[in-house]
Amino acid sequence: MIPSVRIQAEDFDIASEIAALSEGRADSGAVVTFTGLCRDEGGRLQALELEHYPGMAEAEIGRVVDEARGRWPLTGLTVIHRYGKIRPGQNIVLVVTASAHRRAAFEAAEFLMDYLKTRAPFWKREHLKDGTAGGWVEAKDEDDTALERWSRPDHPSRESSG
Amino acid sequence: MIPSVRIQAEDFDIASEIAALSEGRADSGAVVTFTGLCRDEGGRLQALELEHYPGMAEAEIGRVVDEARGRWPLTGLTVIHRYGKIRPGQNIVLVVTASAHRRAAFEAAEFLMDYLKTRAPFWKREHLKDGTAGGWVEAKDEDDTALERWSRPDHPSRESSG
Amino acid sequence: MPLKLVYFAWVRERVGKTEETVEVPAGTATVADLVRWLKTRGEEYEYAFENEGVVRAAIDHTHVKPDASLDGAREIAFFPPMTGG
Amino acid sequence: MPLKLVYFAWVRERVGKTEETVEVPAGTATVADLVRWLKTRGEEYEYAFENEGVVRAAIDHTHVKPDASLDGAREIAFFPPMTGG
Repeated sequence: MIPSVRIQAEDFDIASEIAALSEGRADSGAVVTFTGLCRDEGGRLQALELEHYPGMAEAEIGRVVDEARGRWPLTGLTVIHRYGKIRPGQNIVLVVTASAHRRAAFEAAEFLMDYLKTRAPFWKREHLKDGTAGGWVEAKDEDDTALERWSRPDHPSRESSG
Repeated sequence: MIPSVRIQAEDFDIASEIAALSEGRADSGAVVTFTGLCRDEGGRLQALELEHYPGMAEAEIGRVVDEARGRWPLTGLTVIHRYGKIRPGQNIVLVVTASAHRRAAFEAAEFLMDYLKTRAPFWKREHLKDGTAGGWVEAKDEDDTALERWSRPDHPSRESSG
Repeated sequence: MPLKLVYFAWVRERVGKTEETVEVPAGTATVADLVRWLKTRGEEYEYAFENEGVVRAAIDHTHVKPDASLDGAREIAFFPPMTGG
Repeated sequence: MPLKLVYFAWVRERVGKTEETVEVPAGTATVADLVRWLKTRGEEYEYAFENEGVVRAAIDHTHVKPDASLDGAREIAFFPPMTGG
């Protein structure tokens, strides 16, 4: 299994990403996708602008991907993170995980998202509909809390169910 | 939000199911899909045959869907379960959940799958490549264990992170 | 009281029927009573229900336990533990 | 030792530069030393690093803590807490 990590300005197509993972193999019983989208924030948001650190973004996501592969028996793994200007309703990030059993696919996808949120070098700034450039989005403490649960000794990181 | 529950012999298209959920709204920040696929079981499986209880399948999945909507603030929810003969690599079940935040979308999708596995009236029988009709697939104890965690008082059933 | 019974998966195969309508004897108050009575009707029923506690039941499309009352029931289903998803 | 420094998001805006190459004084051993020295270079740096502990750092594309050694480092990045995903 060769994981795919892409940092790109272009949109992605979930169906073809799933198809690429499943191509020529029938040992996956479970495929989980997570798509992060730009919300309109009650109508006041015109767009999000995503700045990133080229080179480090790929490297850091690659490290998180390696960690996930070590923890769960995955049969497929794809991460795509977009940068640039993204409008409400559009895609920002995609994680696809495949495994023989559902628990591994779910947990690996959640793990990847928790790590991407707090470790991948991307920064969001808001552009508002009233023409003002809104501020940089602030990091949330709850994202750090979400991350911590993966280092708890009681966390079930092995597949447990089909 | 009107959840969609379908029991059908035909295959489904994940991309159009996601698109249908997002149609005309930009308040979802997270969309999770779970696809359950027929594994080839190391090459010995020719097909799975899924029997179901018409009427009860819709009713039971509807009850699980209502429970999920009560637990998590979902902006979209779709469940499709196929019946009939399904070959290795083909789709069996699809769950799509959308929410403002990722934790709710992930948890609701896992909850729905845990409940579908043990409560939706479907039964799988194997057809083997050597021509023999294999047996009925046995239910797994670990699926019951997976279910129990949703009734633990310490389970985080509220959204906690964006 | 006439009751429609439906069977699925290996319960259906063992009973040898997809469905049937039966007239249950007076005093058959619960699902467990019904199973007890069915097992007196022949080997196929004895075989289908040989391991008490394995076969699940539903009344009118809702899962029930063996002590569930048959009052007002129209359709009782018997089936093995589910393996969908 | 010449070091390439890169800045992102509001750290970049406050410093007023995307990147620069600096010659750091002898004795600048860690990321914390580097930040201390940068803050002596002008108001824009003081502003960017005003809340110690908020700005994060990476050495050669890897997250590091303030006490990380600059030995062998080629590119040091400074940025706010990340908000991707």
